[in-house]
Amino acid sequence: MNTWLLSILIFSPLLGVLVLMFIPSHDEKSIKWLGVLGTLFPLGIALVVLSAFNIAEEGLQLAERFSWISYEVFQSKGEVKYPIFYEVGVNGLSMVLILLTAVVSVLAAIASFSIKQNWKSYFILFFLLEMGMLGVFAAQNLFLFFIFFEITLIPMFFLIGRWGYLEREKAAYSFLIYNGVGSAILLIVFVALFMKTGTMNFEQLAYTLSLPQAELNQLFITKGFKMGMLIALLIAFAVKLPVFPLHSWMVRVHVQAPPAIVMIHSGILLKIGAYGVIVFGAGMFPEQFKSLAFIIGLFGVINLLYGAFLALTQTDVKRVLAYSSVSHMGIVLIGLAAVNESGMTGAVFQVVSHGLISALLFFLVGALYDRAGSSELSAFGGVAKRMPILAGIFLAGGLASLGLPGMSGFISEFMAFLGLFEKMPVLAAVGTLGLILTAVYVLRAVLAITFGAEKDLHKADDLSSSERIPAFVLLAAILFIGIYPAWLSDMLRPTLDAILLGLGG
Amino acid sequence: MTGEMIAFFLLALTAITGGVLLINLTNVVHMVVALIFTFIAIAGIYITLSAEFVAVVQVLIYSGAITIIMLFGIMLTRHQEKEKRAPRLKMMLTGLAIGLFFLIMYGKIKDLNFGQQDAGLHIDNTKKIGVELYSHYVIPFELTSVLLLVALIGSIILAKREDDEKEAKK
Amino acid sequence: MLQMSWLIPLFPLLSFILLLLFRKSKSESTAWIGVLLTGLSLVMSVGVCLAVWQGEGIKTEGTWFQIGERAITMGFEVNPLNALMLVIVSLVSFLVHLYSKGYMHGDERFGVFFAYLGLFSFAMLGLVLSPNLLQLYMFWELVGLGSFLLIGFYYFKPEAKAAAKKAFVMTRIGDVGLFIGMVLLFWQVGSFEYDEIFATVKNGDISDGMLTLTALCIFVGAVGKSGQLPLHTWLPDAMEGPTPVSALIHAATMVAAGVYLVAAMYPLFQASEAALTVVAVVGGLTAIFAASIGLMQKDIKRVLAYSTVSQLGYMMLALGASGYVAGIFHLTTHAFFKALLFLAAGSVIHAVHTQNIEEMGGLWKKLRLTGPLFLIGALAISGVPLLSGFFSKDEILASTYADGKYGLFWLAVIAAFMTAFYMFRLFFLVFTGEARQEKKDGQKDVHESPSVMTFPMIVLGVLAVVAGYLNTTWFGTFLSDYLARGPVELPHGDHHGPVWIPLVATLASLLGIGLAYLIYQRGTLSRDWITRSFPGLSDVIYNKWYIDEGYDQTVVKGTTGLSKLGALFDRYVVEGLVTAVTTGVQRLGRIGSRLQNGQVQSYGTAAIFGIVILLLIVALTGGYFS
Amino acid sequence: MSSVPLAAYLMLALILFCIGLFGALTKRNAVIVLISIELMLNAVNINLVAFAKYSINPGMTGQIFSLFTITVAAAEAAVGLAILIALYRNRQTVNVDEMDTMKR
Repeated sequence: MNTWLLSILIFSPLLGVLVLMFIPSHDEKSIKWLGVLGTLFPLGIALVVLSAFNIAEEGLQLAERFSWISYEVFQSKGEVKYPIFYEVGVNGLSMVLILLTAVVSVLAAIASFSIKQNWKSYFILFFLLEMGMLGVFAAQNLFLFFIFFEITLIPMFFLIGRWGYLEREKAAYSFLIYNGVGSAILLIVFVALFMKTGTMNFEQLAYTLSLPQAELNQLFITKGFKMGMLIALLIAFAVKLPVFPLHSWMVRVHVQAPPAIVMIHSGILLKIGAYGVIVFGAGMFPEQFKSLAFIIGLFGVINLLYGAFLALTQTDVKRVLAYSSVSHMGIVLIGLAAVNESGMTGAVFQVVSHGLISALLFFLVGALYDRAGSSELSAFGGVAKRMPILAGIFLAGGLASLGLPGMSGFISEFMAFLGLFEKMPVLAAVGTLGLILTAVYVLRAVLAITFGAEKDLHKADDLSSSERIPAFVLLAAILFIGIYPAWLSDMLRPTLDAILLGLGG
Repeated sequence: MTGEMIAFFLLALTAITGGVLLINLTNVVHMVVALIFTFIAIAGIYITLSAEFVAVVQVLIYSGAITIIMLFGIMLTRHQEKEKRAPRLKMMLTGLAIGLFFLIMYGKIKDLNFGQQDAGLHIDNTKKIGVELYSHYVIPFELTSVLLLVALIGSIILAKREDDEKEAKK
Repeated sequence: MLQMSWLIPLFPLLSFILLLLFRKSKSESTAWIGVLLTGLSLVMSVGVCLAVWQGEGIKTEGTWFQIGERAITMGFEVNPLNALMLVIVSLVSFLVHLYSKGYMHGDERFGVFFAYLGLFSFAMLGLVLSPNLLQLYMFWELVGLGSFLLIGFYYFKPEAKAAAKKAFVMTRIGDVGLFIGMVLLFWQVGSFEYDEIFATVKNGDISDGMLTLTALCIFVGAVGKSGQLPLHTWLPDAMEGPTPVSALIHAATMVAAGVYLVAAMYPLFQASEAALTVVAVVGGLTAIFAASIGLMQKDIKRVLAYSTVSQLGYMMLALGASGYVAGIFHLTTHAFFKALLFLAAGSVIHAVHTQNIEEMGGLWKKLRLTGPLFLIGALAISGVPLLSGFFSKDEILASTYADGKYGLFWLAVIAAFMTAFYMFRLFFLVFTGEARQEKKDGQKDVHESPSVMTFPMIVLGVLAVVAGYLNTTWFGTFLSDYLARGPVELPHGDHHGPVWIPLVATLASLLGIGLAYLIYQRGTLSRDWITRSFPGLSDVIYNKWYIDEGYDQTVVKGTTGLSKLGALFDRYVVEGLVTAVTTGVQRLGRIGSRLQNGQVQSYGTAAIFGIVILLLIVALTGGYFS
Repeated sequence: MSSVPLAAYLMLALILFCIGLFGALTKRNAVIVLISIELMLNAVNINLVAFAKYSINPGMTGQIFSLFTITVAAAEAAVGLAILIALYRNRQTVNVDEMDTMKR
């Protein structure tokens, strides 16, 4: 059973697709419930995987490896075989992200109850998206990674373009174009690495690239080549993350896509960027990564401050949250730039924590939009009076976002900054300005909605029970990580230690 | 200068002359006729290459069938007998490209020699081809028949008068 | 007892959770949950404090999580200083819970209020018990959250919303300072533990510059929390919250957390002369500055708020002038009399439904209990002999003098004079003279508050009188002896300077009271005497030195301006670049499409050209594979 | 042993190919274009047959392949002409430069 577990997990969303095929497309209720059930199934398997996962063990677990494609090329140095395997496996880092994916998907499926039309195709695309995301985190070679990476793009494009708000098509296109460029760069890098090293497996690749320079010269891998590969990788993932100045697509998507999709997008898809930087950037080009650390840190601080500054004066709560995502992704970069344990751990914590927090906030914004028909800050006021639970959770989410201790946001910010202060104290000190700004814009948005004089909304019911489930689950998860971070950090430690060993610090 | 050499030169000259005439003549029918010479000369070349069967097929198919088809084509579509020349610029550009192509290829092939040749190809040539076709190449051979059938049906449907359809609609 | 002291903060937390669950209950008896649980905390705190008085403290820690090899720990520590704080916090919290039972009667979010009070008490007690900086920081922020929630309790009022936001943001600025200091210290020491930090500081392993820098960063945190100059503006605005909250958070406990922080980190500050001087100067300036603003305010709670700021300045001054015991001593006495004053003010507001002192008057006869209790508080804060404030203030002055900071000493004396003046201005305007409030229709007569409100005031009144005898030269220096057992090495030397200092202090306060009496009671001096004499100055003071306006004009406008600029930048430059690229590609496509004449032969020619070029490359380079 | 070198045959094929290409790209009459394409195919056939005789592994393969090519060429000619006639019926022309529907 265990040998197939991961593959079952990755392709488990397809079961939902299969079942949905046989449901008439007008049967709204059963489609929606099947949508939720279809995401619960992968979650169940993910939990089984978690139970089979040994936290203390280092390296890859539950690995599967099958020969898939193979071809030979005649070269002057003789016949060279280029095998491509189907390889999946999990380590601490990907386990965490897979779990996050499964959880957020379930909640997003529940949040999808507010979708108004074409439920069937919506959920089919939704499942494909989930499959892509699970695959990205479980893939253990470049080829598979790239395929799953692309699989996430296409359903996402349609999900934004068909079910979004007014300017959905423009948003979908800018999503596709930016990410298309990103994955084109990625493809070039992957092919170049494959050509030079003859392997696509992450571990083998990392091993090959860590050989002494004399041996690398035989493979025609120079230092310049490595640096070029790293920079290209960073740019490709910077689009995904997104890093200033490549962020404008993300803001547009966050404003235009339906809330459930933004939960997925902001919660997980952005994290692929961070995951990529950690696994490919820091994992495969440690020396070069270290030499670029300052620039990464600088971009991190720029992201943090730029996002925060722009979030200050936005009038649409979705835009505030979108820029806050830009800002929070800066913290990921800051943590990575620190190139030490606490920084790396902080970056991954931020990945998880922002995944949960932004999922929560966008979910609530979706709920608010349902009630007001608008997401302009000026349309709201005094929500706390009629909808105390919604307002309370919104406030809690906001506080988590600004890094209140006891919630997950604090741990990640703390660790990321702790890391950076060791290496670049001045830059870090500038970055802390972002913590103040975050407080200002979060409170501005949250208070504008929940506090103040009450304004009329066309529907002023508090969260319904089906809306409470995602909200409470997410809040509980945020609090859990905030209060008991050891659970997560223990899971991550072996993986991050291995990466840090490569980084030599 | 062996006889083979002389034969080759004569045949080659005929073929090229036919080609040049194809380019330079203005009457469409003349062009096709010029090309018949080329085709027959190529058949001769095949014989010097000890490929008698291919030579015969060449005469049958090209010099016979295809040329006739083309002539029919010209007659059925007779529009203007005289062929107008293409614009000079286009001619020059195309000529330049093809000239370059020629030069490059010439540079590559002028000294090509594998030093080996099969002297026994002409012995039982047809029989050998038959054996090969029905053993090693049987699947492509059968596929060819399918292709021809498709081509046959396709041409009939394409060339069928559309008025039939119109009438059918009425 | 000591082993169980970690339970102390958990009782209020339990109260918070229970009350949130019973939020919808209409019955106001839910308040007893809060009262009872904080009462338990109080009992335990007193027990813990007595245990520490007799013996040693305790420190227990466990690993919270690990970063690489380094373990980040959580736990609790009891030492003389924080045992004392525990008692103060839980006592005031308990009394305020009780008082709120009456004060908040009839509020529709009655239960929520008590829940928030529980949350705050939890955070404050947790802060005090923290054995390391990180844990302190976490509770430090949670305390801020509690304060934020309670200031914004009347969420529908725009002023409350603004005040809550301001309080959170202003304190956050300080918190970031604390954060930086904490993290910098971590990389110097390798730990957040107080013990290890102090040990490293003692060994001289940290360079002088770094010491001063970290100490100052931590002090910035204290400045933010304790409303010191220049981050004080949130504290007066925080008076938008319900009055019991002002008493608990913005007078007795949370704002004292800054002072507590400096005291807890005192060995660090002691190691840096420069840091101590900064602390003293900031404290001294704040003391006189806030006192000057207090002279002119018309809102009863704001006067008290500025007085709080001023008194906190006193405490900082004491700490900065090596008067460790004096600072803590004043913290203790101040907690009692200022809580008393706020509760009394709450009682007054409860009775007359206004906060403007010009609309009050003649309440002495109507509020038979509140009046005298307020008087006790006013006398105590003014430093009238034999009351608690006298002793603690005297000690501050003495230590300032002994430390050689004469300028600050005289500033403090003037501040004492001002304190006495504005407190009695308040007292006379509110309690004596004619009743000035207009009676609105249907409004009930002014009446004394219920006993559930007066009882806490009486307790505090008694404490405000007797707390001073904790540490006197006459009866014994219990407090110094007690604190000397803590981790802080008390500065040696006699702090009880010349005998004339108590005299000067007494004189200053009596002068203040006398002047207030002359102006506001007897009317001997006209009220706008000063206003007329120095119109410019009084205007500036009345408008709080225009600090808020100054911040609005510079920081706030600057930030929003920058943000708007950023938005423009984002739209026109970042987006513009992208648009430029896309339009560029489109243009190129359009040019390219003109090449398309639809003729196969042209395409063929182009294709041939392409092939030729490729072939050329292959021919010239000799081919890729050869 | 044949005395004509391989290069001679290849050269002949190249010349014919170039002529065919030129014709296909410049002639305006569609029939001639088709015929030029046939010429190009023929040139290729010459190469195939020549390589059947002169190469590293000489054998029948080249000749058989040329037979296939001829078959395909025949089919192509038939279909091409059919298309031409259909087109002529619609547009009354066989001029290649008037066939620019792709542009629209």
